Amino acid sequence: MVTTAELTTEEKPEWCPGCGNFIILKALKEAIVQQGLEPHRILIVSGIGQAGKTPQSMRTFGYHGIHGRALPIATGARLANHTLKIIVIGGDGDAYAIGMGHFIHTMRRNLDLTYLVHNNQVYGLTKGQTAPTSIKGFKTKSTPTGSIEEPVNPIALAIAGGATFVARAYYKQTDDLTQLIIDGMQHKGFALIDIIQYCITFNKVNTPTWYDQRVYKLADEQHDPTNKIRAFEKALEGGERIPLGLFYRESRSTYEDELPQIKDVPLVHQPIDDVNINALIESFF
Amino acid sequence: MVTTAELTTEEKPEWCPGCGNFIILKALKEAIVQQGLEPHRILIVSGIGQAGKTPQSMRTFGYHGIHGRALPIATGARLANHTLKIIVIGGDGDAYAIGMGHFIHTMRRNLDLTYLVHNNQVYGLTKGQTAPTSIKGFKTKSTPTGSIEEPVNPIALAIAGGATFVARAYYKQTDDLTQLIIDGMQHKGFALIDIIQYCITFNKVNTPTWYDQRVYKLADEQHDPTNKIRAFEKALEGGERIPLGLFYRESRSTYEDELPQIKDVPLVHQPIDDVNINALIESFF
Amino acid sequence: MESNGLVWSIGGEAGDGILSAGEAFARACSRGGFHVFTETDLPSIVRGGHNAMQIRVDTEEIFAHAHEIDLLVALNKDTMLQHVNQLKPEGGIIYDGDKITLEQGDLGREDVRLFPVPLAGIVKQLEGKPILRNVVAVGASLGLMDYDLSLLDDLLAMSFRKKGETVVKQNIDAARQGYDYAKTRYSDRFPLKLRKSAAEPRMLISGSAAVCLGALRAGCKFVAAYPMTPNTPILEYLASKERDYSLVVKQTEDEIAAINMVIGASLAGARAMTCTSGGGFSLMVEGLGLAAMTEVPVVIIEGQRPGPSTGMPTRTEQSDLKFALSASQGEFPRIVIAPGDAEECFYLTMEAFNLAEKFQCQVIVLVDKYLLTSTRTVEKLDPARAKIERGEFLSDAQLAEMDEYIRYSDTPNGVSPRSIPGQRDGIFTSTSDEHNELGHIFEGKENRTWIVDKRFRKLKAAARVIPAPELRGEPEADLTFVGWGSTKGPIREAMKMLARDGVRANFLQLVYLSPFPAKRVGEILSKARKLILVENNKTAQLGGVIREHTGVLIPDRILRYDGRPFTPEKIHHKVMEVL
Amino acid sequence: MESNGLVWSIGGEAGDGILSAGEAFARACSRGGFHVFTETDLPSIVRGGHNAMQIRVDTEEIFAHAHEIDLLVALNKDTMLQHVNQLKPEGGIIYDGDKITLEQGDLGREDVRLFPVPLAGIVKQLEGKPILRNVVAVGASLGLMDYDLSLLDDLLAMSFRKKGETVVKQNIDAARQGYDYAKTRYSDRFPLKLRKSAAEPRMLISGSAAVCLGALRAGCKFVAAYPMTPNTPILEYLASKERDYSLVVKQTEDEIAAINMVIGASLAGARAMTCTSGGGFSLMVEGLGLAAMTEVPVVIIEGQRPGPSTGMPTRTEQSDLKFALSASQGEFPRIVIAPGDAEECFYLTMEAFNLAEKFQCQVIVLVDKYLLTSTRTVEKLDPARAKIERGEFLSDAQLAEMDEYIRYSDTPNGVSPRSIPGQRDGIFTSTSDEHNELGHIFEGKENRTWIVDKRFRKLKAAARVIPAPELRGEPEADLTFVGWGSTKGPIREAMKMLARDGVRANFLQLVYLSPFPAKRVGEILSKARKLILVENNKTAQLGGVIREHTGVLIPDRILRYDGRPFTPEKIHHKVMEVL
Ligand SMILES: Cc1ncc(C[n+]2csc(CCOP(=O)(O)OP(=O)(O)O)c2C)c(N)n1
Ligand SMILES: Cc1ncc(C[n+]2csc(CCOP(=O)(O)OP(=O)(O)O)c2C)c(N)n1
Ligand code: SF4
Ligand code: SF4
Ligand SMILES: [Mg+2]
Ligand SMILES: [Mg+2]
Repeated sequence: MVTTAELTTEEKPEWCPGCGNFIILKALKEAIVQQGLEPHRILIVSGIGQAGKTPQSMRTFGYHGIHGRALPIATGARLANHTLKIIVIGGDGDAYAIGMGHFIHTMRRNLDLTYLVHNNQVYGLTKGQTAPTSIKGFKTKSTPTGSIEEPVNPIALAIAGGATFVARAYYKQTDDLTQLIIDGMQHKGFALIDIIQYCITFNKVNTPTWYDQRVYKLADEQHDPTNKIRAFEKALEGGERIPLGLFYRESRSTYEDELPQIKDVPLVHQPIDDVNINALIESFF
Repeated sequence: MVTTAELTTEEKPEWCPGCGNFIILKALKEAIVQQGLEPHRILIVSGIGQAGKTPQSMRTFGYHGIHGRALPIATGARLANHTLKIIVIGGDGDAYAIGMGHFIHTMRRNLDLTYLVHNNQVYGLTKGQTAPTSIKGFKTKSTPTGSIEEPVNPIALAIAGGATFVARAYYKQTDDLTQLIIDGMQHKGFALIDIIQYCITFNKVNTPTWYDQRVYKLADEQHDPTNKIRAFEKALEGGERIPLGLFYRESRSTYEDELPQIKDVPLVHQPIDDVNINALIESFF
Repeated sequence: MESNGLVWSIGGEAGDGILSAGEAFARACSRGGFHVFTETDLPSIVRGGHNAMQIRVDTEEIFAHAHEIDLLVALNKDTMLQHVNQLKPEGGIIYDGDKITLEQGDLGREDVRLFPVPLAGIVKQLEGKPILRNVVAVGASLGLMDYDLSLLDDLLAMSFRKKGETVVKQNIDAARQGYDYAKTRYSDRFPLKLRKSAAEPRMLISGSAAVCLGALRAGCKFVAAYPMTPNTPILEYLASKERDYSLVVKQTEDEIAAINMVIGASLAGARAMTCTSGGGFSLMVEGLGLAAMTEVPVVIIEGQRPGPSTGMPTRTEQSDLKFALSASQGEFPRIVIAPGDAEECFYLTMEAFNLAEKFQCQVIVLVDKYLLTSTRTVEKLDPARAKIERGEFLSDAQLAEMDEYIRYSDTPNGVSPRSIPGQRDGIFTSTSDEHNELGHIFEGKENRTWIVDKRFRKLKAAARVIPAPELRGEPEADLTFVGWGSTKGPIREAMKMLARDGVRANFLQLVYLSPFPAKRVGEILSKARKLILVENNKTAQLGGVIREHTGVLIPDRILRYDGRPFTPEKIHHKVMEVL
Repeated sequence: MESNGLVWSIGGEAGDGILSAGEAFARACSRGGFHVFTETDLPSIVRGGHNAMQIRVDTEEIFAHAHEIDLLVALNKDTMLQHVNQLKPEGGIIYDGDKITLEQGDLGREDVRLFPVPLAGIVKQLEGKPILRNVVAVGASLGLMDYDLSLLDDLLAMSFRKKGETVVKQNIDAARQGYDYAKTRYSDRFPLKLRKSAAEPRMLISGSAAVCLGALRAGCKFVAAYPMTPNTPILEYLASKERDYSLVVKQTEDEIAAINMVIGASLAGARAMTCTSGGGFSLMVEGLGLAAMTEVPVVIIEGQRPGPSTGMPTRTEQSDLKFALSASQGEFPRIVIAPGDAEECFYLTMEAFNLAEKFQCQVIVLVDKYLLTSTRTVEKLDPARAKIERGEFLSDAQLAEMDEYIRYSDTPNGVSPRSIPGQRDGIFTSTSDEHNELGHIFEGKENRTWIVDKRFRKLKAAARVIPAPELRGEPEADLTFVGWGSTKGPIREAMKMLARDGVRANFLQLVYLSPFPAKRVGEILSKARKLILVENNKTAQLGGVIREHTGVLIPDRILRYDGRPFTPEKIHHKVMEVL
């Protein structure tokens, strides 16, 4: 059985002390340990941003790609080898600004991927600009008089977009976070876990205190995660009451399931050294 | 008062005989005529695709841009001159595949734009590939064994994404279509009108007969378009019953409203021949 | 003008079945042992608009379409008017005399021979759909030239098998009636005859199909692409082989997703590629750099068309060379290959996969509309010539023996042996940030210099295995053509014409544009008597690249940038002006 | 080693306030009439990691940072160890002696002078936050060099005004205590003194701020951008001026949206620009071609950093030249400008807007991290030198007089007069497809050739108004430096050093890279005795461009691609090797 220590590289994550990412990283490792997964069967694909640095400090396969494109990279890897467990990581800008198109399209395909979005409602790596999840009026150097855009609602979009597992976690509630990651990874299909993450350096508004006053658990309210309309209704909550936990879950066949050509052997293990194309050649006579 | 004839250029649209686009074009002209708008105050921005050719056959200002980017182009034009009436046109691939990211972000900004998406559930211009709105099992040369993706639901996404006017029209019900275009253009904020359009050449499944058996009017069912949850519920309908009309409407201040710098004069008419930057220069001493 | 070969052309409205008629004619000829070249001319419209297709048939090997035609099939009057001036003296026109009424004078030429055939009338009598006119017309053409009709019958039987016997019969009858009508009435007035030769049937293939066969033979397992002319046929052909050849072909939401999926699949160890045109390639540029930084092999088929921007989607141009050579921020090695004909499309696509994996680099295969959509009879493609070389993958056993697997280990040729996700002892992390040999972000100065150099060493290593360019044609020549890509065919034809004029020409075709074979090119150019650069673009991009690498300026340039491919005649004509 | 000037450096952890301390020191000097150059050295990390900043101060004009330093302020031990070898003989180090204990031997140098100052102690006593140590250190530095402390006091008062009087006082006290501590104890052991000169205060500005001022002065009304180092400061500065200068600054969802919004705004008639780095520019490439095809003016500020891909986000490189010159499919004219210092950033950004509108083309301003973030004292920028020229806009009256407005009308210089949406008689349609003069899709051959030529004529016209490159320095020189962009400063400094060695050098700075001034460059190069190419990249991209256009190969190259800018010393040293 792998231990947390074995999952850890010598590279210390280059985050500010007090950054919520440390706790998410811990929860992720914990989730892997609890599932007894083998590190070499795991691939973590991430985008660019503070959150994106995660694979650098984990001893699994890791690919730290470019800003906004983690999902298509993960999709390609998954289709080439669907025996891998693939976890995808991004920040809110990465996932919901530049990555929005892929976000919606990957969800409707229902590939078996687990997407962790570290949502700190700000651009961390580039030193504090407004993010698509920043609340209205949020002031940063790029919106010095306050943001005038309605923030994106990733939960609502995921439900509308066809995701089959949609959850929100709060980095401070580490056990719940760990459990949601486990559930997401066990879910057969695309799982979105939007994780409220504290950026101690650039987000002076949505602090843990701010959140502590607002969050509540869906589980405490007997929310039925199979009801899409109720899930959407819950997703629209915000402002003063912020629900946590599983909003929506649906069971639908995955993209991989629909591909007979990979039913028995993943693409990557199919032999290619002497593909017979004689029949094709004949077809041009 | 402008007439339909005056709105028409000598360029005949290069569409197949029987293509639904002809009727949508007619409805659009009709909507402009009925509103008594002046052609030179209108800018039509479109993407690439069959639908995107629309501005070529209209005598208003027109910009036929690139695939998937009509919304940002329109956004720029609108912010530079918010006295223009701007209509944006795209196909389903243009709007919901390659353009998905801009689609979601433009909606949440609530710029005063009217977006007409000619949804024929197929790629027309490139001769018949699967579109993001193609139904599961839809066979084309790019998915010869049938599409295995859940189609995007543009209405649900628009509601979740923050659009303030969300409607579906059917090209055959031309009066309703015309009225919806008028309502969308009169609406202060972003209006999406997803228009079912028949592609006679490449879509042999979702034909007018197919639709005639399925469509019904929301108005006939006393749907309340101010109720977001109900609107979402209606948006999830599909398959055997397809609602038409206004799903959702909300009144929220527009992006333009929030910019004091363009309150009196649009950017394009502000003088620039001798901008005084002396104070800035001094600030570097 | 009698010879066992001719140039046949068919034109009509989009929707008239020009392409299927042309293909049937071409295949009937290639099956009869002829050499064939076909070229289509289509606007960017689904219906309406003028479509045309030219089929050139010969007993000698041919490499390009021609400017002049012998026999024109006009399914509408517009076609007659548009193409009449392309007819050779005393060429013929088959058309529907009942529908198109015209005086000889309307055509502005006295010499052409008119062969009216009641196309619609025959179709009506057979109770066929209007599109069937095209088959009647092909039949009539064969009748006129006394060709073996059974070759066409076989093709029709095969094509329409799925639609049932009645349809097959209708088609065969249509062809026969056209054949008989023309043969009995006009055969003696049209001197050009085609006689089925004893030669074996020939392979007739387009550049695009050849690319697909190359990819399949190379073991490509994953294709992600977004439709874009002229590359959609590649996506579609490969999609149709998904199950039989066990690969996944994914139509993506856009080209950005396509290149990034390919990167993901290749990272996971599968051979993967994308195909696109310049506009889509523009969107792939960022992904290209990602692949380069993380050393993930990628194959991109880039089918050029006239730009900038949407440009002329269904036309041809060679205007993305410099873009392909320098696309994406920063500096990294890349391999750029420009096949010149269908055979090269096959062998070089195959080779692209080998090079990508052997050097863990990105290979761009630059093709264009003309090359992809024109078809040509070729020497039967030989899969055995196309061997798989996957470069350095570490086995589980090799990895188990290592203390620590070092993804970007230092090696003499810059290639660091790979592991793939799933290998127990091959765990690594990779990042688009600059990194150390372990793949960890690292900004040290010495490390940076070292790893940039390491990446560039791969290009040197690739240069050592890539074949040097050769002069084709007479070693001692009066003039040397210099070109790349699809101008190869027209240049070779022009060389034949020049030979007839007594001008000895040879041809330097640049196939590998990066790494650029500067030394060899410099040698060849410096020895040439007269250089003529031929490019299907405005700015003579290859000319610029050659001068950058060799210092040699080629002042004589034959350039064309109106969206059409060169005809051999045009090149020949321009050369005669220059000489 | 006494002189009225010195090189001062400060280092510590990210979060230690290195930048604000450095800026305060620099400004205190520029206000005292000194010439100043500052350069920062930061990793791509928000906190932790080593930050450093160098301020060079002189009574003579200076153009670059230096390799060697006179006085180091070390806020942690790591800084001492990392920078000790950069110290000139007998240079000094200010550090917190209470916190950092070390023997002279630890530093491996005997000659450096240690000036321990109880930074934390003073802060503690003032009940300040730990970050205040930086102010104490700056104060101590000024004390050591006997400078006028009131200059610093004024700055602190201004900077902290918003935070209230207590904070201001705390800062001023901190500076004073550091000043007194160092002055009384060490002043006689540190020979370098700065005496406030009679000269006026000087303007101290970064390349990035100069770009912003140029854009504002040019009447830029719309900016759309996505944050990306090193261009984020441009976005942020302009955002802070949105209201005062009445422009709209939009942070977009990505760079694709940014370029397309800019196109929309410019189409509507507003001057518009975007700023990005290579990665974002990669995503803008398709939009660039759209603007070109539809002839919409666009200004793009491209701030280079080491690539490929994410590369080294906070470092510098000049590796996107060829990419900028050939980005996007197809062929079209573009203007590429590379300012070399802050003044040029101002005047050329301003000019970029003029050229974009006058030639209805796309202007790429190529800058880099070094140029954007280093600051320099400059001759006060003169807005009057930067005049607005908007090119051909048709007035309502002019349009009313026309029979029909023809958007892409044929003109001798290729520029077709514009109308904008809203003008009653100026209605037109524009398309990214190839089109006729009215802007309607059209695929005709002659039309295509004509309109490609029309677009390219604009480049010729632009070439006529663009200033030719000039040789800077001695007309008769032993060697001629050739370079572009931010190497200008280090090269100019190196020339001073060479002059001291008796080597006469001059410098050909290429400012306009497209249209390329081939003739003039060829002339200059052919006359030079010895050419030395200096580029901050691996592949000598300018060298390639020069050879392509002039045939001249420059074999002597000083290249650097470790992510750091050249120091003058490095260039000087390399030159001496070559000579
Ligand atoms: C194409 C591109 N554009 C911009 C950037 C610069 N960039 C890096 S990370 C980032 C956003 C960071 O915010 P987020 O995704 O929320 O991640 P966080 O740092 O907050 O975890 C940006 C804009 C980039 N790397 N690539
Ligand atoms: C970047 C880019 N990729 C691909 C294309 C090719 N292309 C043109 S239109 C189109 C899709 C057409 O489908 P849709 O948007 O539904 O419009 P329709 O033709 O059905 O109206 C595609 C893929 C392009 N022009 N640009
Ligand atoms: S800037 Fe914010 S998100 Fe980034 S490491 Fe620091 S606290 Fe975390
Ligand atoms: S292909 Fe379809 S969408 Fe395009 S014009 Fe024809 S019918 Fe209309
Ligand atoms: Mg964030
Ligand atoms: Mg469509």
